[in-house]
Amino acid sequence: MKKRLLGLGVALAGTAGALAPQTAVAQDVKTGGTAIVHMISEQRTLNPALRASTGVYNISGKIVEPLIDKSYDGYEPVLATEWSSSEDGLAITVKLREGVRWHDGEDFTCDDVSFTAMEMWKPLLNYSSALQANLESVDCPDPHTAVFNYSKPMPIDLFVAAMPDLGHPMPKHLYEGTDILKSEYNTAPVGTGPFKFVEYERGQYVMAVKNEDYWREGYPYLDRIVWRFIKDKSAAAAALEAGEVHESGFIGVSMADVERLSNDDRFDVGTTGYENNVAHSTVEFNHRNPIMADLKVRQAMYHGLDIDYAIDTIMRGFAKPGRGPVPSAGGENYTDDVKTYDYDPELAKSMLDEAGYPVKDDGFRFKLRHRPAPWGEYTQLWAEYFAQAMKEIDIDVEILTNDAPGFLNGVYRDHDFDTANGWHQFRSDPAVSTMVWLRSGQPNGTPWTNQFGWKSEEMDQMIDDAASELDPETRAEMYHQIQRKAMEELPVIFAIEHPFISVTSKKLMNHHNTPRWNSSSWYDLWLDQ
Amino acid sequence: MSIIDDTRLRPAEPSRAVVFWNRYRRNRAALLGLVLFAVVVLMALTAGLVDPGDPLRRAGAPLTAPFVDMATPLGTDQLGRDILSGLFYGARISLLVGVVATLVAIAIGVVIGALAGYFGGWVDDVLMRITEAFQTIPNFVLLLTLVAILGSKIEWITLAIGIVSWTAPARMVRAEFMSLRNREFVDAARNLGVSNTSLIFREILPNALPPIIVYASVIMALSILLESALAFLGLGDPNYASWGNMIGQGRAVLRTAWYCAAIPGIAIVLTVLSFSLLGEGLNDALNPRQKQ
Amino acid sequence: MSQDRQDTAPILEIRDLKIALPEGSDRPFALDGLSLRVNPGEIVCMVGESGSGKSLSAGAVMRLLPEPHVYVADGSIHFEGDDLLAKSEAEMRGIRGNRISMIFQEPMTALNPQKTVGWQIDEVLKLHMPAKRAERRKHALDMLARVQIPDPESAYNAYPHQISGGQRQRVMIAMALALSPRLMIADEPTTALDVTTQLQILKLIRELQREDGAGILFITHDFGVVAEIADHVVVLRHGEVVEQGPAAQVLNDPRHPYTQALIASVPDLAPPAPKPLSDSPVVLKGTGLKKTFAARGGLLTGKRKAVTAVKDLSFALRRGETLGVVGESGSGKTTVSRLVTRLLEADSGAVELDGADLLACTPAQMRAMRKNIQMVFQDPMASLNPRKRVVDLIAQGPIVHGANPAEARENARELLELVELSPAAANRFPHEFSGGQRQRIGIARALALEPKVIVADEPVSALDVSVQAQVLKLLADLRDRMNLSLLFVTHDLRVAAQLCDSVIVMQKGEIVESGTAAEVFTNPQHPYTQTLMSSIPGRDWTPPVRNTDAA
Amino acid sequence: MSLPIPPLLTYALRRLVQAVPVIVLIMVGTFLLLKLAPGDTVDALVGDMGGADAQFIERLRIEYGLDQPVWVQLWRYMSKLATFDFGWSFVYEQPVATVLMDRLGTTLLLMATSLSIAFTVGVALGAIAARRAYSLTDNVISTLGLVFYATPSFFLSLMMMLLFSVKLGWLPVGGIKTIAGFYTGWDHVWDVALHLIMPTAALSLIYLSFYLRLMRSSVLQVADLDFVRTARAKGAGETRLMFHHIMRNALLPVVTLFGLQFSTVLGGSVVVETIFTLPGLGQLAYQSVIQRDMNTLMGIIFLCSIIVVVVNFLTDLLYARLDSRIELS
Repeated sequence: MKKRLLGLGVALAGTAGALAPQTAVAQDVKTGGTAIVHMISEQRTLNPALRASTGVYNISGKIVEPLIDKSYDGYEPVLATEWSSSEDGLAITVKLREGVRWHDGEDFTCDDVSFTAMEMWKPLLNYSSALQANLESVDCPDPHTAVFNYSKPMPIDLFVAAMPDLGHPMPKHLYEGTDILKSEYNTAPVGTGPFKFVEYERGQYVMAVKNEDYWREGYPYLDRIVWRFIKDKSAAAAALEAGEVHESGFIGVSMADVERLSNDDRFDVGTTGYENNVAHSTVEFNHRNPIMADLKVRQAMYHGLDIDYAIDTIMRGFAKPGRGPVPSAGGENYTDDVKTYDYDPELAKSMLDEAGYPVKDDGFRFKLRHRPAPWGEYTQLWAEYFAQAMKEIDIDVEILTNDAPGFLNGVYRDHDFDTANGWHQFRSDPAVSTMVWLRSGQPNGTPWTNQFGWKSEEMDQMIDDAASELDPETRAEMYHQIQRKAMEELPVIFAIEHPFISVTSKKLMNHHNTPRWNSSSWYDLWLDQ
Repeated sequence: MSIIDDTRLRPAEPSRAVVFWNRYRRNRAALLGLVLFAVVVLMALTAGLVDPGDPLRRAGAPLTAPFVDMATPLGTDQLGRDILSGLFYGARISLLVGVVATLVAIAIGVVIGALAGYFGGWVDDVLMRITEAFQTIPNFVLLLTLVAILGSKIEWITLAIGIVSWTAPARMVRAEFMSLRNREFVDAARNLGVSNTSLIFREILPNALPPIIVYASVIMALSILLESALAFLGLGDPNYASWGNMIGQGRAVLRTAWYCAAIPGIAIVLTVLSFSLLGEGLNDALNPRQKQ
Repeated sequence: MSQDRQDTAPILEIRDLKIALPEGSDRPFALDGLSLRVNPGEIVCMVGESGSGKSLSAGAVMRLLPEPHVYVADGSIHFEGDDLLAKSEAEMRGIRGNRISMIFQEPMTALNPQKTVGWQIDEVLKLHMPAKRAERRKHALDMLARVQIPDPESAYNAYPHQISGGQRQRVMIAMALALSPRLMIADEPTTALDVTTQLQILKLIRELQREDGAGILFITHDFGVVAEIADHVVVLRHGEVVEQGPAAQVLNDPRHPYTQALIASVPDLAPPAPKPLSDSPVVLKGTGLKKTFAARGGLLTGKRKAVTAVKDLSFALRRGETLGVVGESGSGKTTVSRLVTRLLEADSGAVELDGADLLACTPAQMRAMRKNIQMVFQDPMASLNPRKRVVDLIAQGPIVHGANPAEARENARELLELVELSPAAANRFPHEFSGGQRQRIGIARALALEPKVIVADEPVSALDVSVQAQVLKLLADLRDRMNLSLLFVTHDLRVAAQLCDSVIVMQKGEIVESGTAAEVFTNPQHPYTQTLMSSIPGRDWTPPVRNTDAA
Repeated sequence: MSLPIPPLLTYALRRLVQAVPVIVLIMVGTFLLLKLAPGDTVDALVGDMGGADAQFIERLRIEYGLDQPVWVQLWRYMSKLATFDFGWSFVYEQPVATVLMDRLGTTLLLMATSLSIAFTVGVALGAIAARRAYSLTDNVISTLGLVFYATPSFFLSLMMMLLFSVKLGWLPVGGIKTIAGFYTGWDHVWDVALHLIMPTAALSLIYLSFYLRLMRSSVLQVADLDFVRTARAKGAGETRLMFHHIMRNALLPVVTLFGLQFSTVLGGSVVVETIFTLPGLGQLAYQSVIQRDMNTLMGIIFLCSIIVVVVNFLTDLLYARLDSRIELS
């Protein structure tokens, strides 16, 4: 498929920046105007120091800035200006930008960083609480220097890689002495970003206006940003076409509409700007079931899946086959030198026969109870394709559909399933994301962790070692090993790797120019009208 | 005998079925409804014959338009499943959901309505409070809640639809019972020494049935609509080809492959229409108050 | 006299009127060749049993037939010389209510429940009288006064449900006469009323008509009413006129066998000679029966007011005796029939059947006792379960009480013969029978349990007079043959006089008079009984000696 | 007829007293029902967040009081509800009362407009169809009514959106107002009206047929009654018959349906609100179910019960106003 190659070429070849879709570089920048952005779901909180999710960043990233952001040229100083690690890796020193003021006029200082790190990042922020588990204190030798003290070595690469998502300081003077979880500022954030929060109309929109006092001189260009909540993907596509919305990210419209709008010259459609946000569509096994615990069966099932067909039909070509827990967007930590499983139903059948599961009188070898994650269109289709494909190799699949809490309970707490599927996001570094899939010993009931009853001490050791390795090259090699082992033993099938897709009106200029663009501050975004 | 003798019998009338049919067929729309209904039933019965095999299997290239490939005359959906086959098997599911949910709703409704209407007094008060409670909760919200609890298996969905649909028949049965329980034939039977249970189920219920049968067609239609709305929200049972599921998934490709949603959509419209027309025909035939 | 009739210019003249029925009806023409004339100041009574087509003739004159299914196929209708059938709908609207007006049978349903009496009278005036509002109001009030409504002002503002049945019919008459029409058609205007009210209304119609000199076409099934009011009588049967002539002649010297049979069916007011019953044992005895109903109150108050239906009623029924319970509507007579059969629970009192108190029985005991006391109901349509075959209806009782089903069905067929129905009826459903036949089935059902007492609640009041006579005769025969005791509830004094040995007269839940039928009918003591007796329509007319042809 | 105030008040009070057990029944029933559902709001929250660690999850459960036995939770909830405290929404991080009040206006507006349109148009068309029963007009009206009734609401909504928003560009795709339009005064009213056209049409077209069919049969039935014959015999024309004699009587069963239908329409608005992104109670209810936002869902159901009770009260009054046989004193 032509489009697929093109889209992926941009997204996955790693040569990002150069091919960024906007062509208006030569045009004169126009200031003013309102950009309207589609959000598929409502946000409970807008505080990025309490909730690490792209939905939160998509809005609050414009209002609250992180210490460090990521650009196609590497890491970009935002509220931090420089950073360094001690030799032993136990202390990380961050210089803070001077002359930055919160939206309410107070100065931004190290106190804010220290407060946020100790009161929010470490105890309250999902994913970060694991990352910062060894954080002892944050010292402030002067108002614009913060020293992070760890009890165990913290790789600076990991620290920096985590900061764009997990490093948003919040104003201490507004939170101190209050119940942080119930603070009114969680849904009306005060930050240092280019846009100031105005209002959050539940079920309708969030609005932010230009911060006249922004530290980047002459920015932002836009007067206003509005995030509109449209649950229904078809309605969102219609809104885009009607010009009521300028951008829809994170595959906010159906794949069919993505494909259709990519042929519409009013829109830029692509995966650029998501290099930091790639997801895997998976097949998960319950290894407590002796059939699923049989490696041969899992391998046979992998052979029974026509991944290319699924990519073409379900993902419309905007994806590529998965190669283990690290996606190709994972940079140096990624390798494609792993065992692969081609589509070969005959081979699959004979492997199943060998494994001791011949076809029985009812026409099937065995029956699987499959739980699909209710994350909408393509997880659903992927589940149905899985069932379809398994039937071709004589495995009966019963799909058990539940809503999100029902699904999470069924798989992650009650372990009441044989197979499951969903998609899972890779967050720039394997240590803070996909490793929880493989590491055993996660408490029962923790979603998106290894609740599959799969335990490999060897793997656990490899994961722990990689997490505290300070040398980038060694670390990368360790992750390649993990990847190879995961593809050998198939605790989970990382079947398809797909970046997110945005549909953007060509009226928006300077869009998708960073690898986590939808989460970034959009200070240079402008509207051509 | 005398010129005003009253004991001579009139000529025997044709059987009930014949009378019923004669009344029914006077309504041409109802006949159309019957034909449509027959087609749906036929589709459900012949699903396995016309297109053997699993309607969920891959039958051809994904998103083939109708009338292009004769192997899949009505085209295929995103996963290459045959729409024609889905339509036939879907008829089975829709009918099943419609009939079973209706039976559940009518069964609950008849028991509650009959007890309330027959006994009156505090029994009526208690049962009517419960009915009101069910009626007050928006039924679709209750349905969503039940499906959230029970999961999206077709059996549970059907049961849940039945559970949210019983209040109207209950009220109807109650009203019928309240008017029938004082009719003289009930008094006559009671006066013969017939027990309460027999009075309720043998004497009154058969006479209360015609409006219930008519209303059953309404519940049947509503059940199919409810199932499709659930499927539209992604809460259908994916293990079966149902029209609702087909629309729910087809709407993602509505703009490029309209037929994926439109064909099952039209099937639903026609089926629901057939139930409604059938209901009106039954109404005319069973309650011949409105003539012509 | 008939010579005179032909000389004056008639108000209404109908010639050879044929009204066609839709295809598939039991006969092609509802009316087949009706000819009649109504002269000024004359009351022409059209008499016939149900299905004779008498009401459709009124519809034809008003041009209010349910066309196109039922329509005038042939003939002519001239009103004051104008051909009504040639009038346009607009012209007819100008005539209706204005020059021809109409009164209907059911005063409750014939008035719009949502409009005040005044509004409804005013509507006629507004439609046909170019007058100011105040003027119309005055006229309406005058009319209400003319029909002798006690308080015209408050009646004017009342809704139909707030006034009594008799007053509603007066309102209808006020409405009909408001514009002094030349012709008034009265379709069974007193059938739904109690006898005392009926007589008042008949008198009123008579008086008002005398004053206005209008012609009246009066449709009725009741020869008593005919005797009361008619100048000229037309007898209809199955859409054909069998006989017409001056009232005196038709009533006292009917020529046509059908008329003769009909008139012979009218029970006369001479009660039978009292039977010697004092020796017979008492089979059914009621003492101190009391029943109060909680009537539903207003929407807003929700309070229920109590209505006493029966207070402190006692009676005794001896073996072989027929005890009549007579009274007007609301007298509590029907409640009595349901209290003694325990279809209604009495508030207090006792009903002893052969010495056992029914009211003290447990439900199970009561079910067993029921075979001793059976009931025949009023409404032949409603009292048979329409979903059951006749044989099952009759055999149901014995089967419930433990009889062998096959035998019970066999007996049922025999009972059918006993009530003079062909055994072929056994496998039919109730709707395939006429009203009288259904009542026979009801009697057979009651007899199937070989009861000691039969309670008959208005068993013939829904039947045509000829059928009524036959059913009464059957009942009397069976009673005499089987030595049954009969508690006979009726509003019809003529029926009571014909069948009962003793009579209880009830008013407002209380017995005002009781005694043998002969005593009560010939020499009523209580003023209410006297009023009742003097209100019987046609009480001064004694039907000519029964013809042999009458059943 | 004017309504004397004191009996009206006592009636209102009596209805209120009658409604209390029903509402308590509903609330307890719903609470226990929801507790049967697999997973709780913390699961949903963690799902939304894209995952969290175990201590974090445990902390949230304690925070939300979900570690207590069901009976304790129920007792706490009901005693708070008795003081009209709906609790805190953990999904919206706001008091439930605030969340509900934000949405109530939209839903009431949508309900009121669609039901009144469905009612008036349905009644008018039903009356017309009945007056010309079995004619071409009747057939066209009845068939169209049935077709709309048979069309799933989402199908109708999507088709309308496709036609009017995307193809023709006449109407906005969704939402309740033009965001960042900052309209005030009549411009705002016009803007909201434009946004409500399609959702209202979708809802009312579906429910219209109920009224249409009921009105049609009701008119046919009333037209056969004696008093209509009386009016005809008085010389009244067809129009007069319809307006003065048939309509008011024929409306009675339709008014009853109106009261009964309110909660159904509220349920039906879930789908329509979802498609048209209307911030109303229907959509909120759906979201609350799948997010296990107990307090919010309970609040919605409580609010619905109150609305239904009030609407039924009003329809009773309307009924009493229409039907002179019902005594008001």
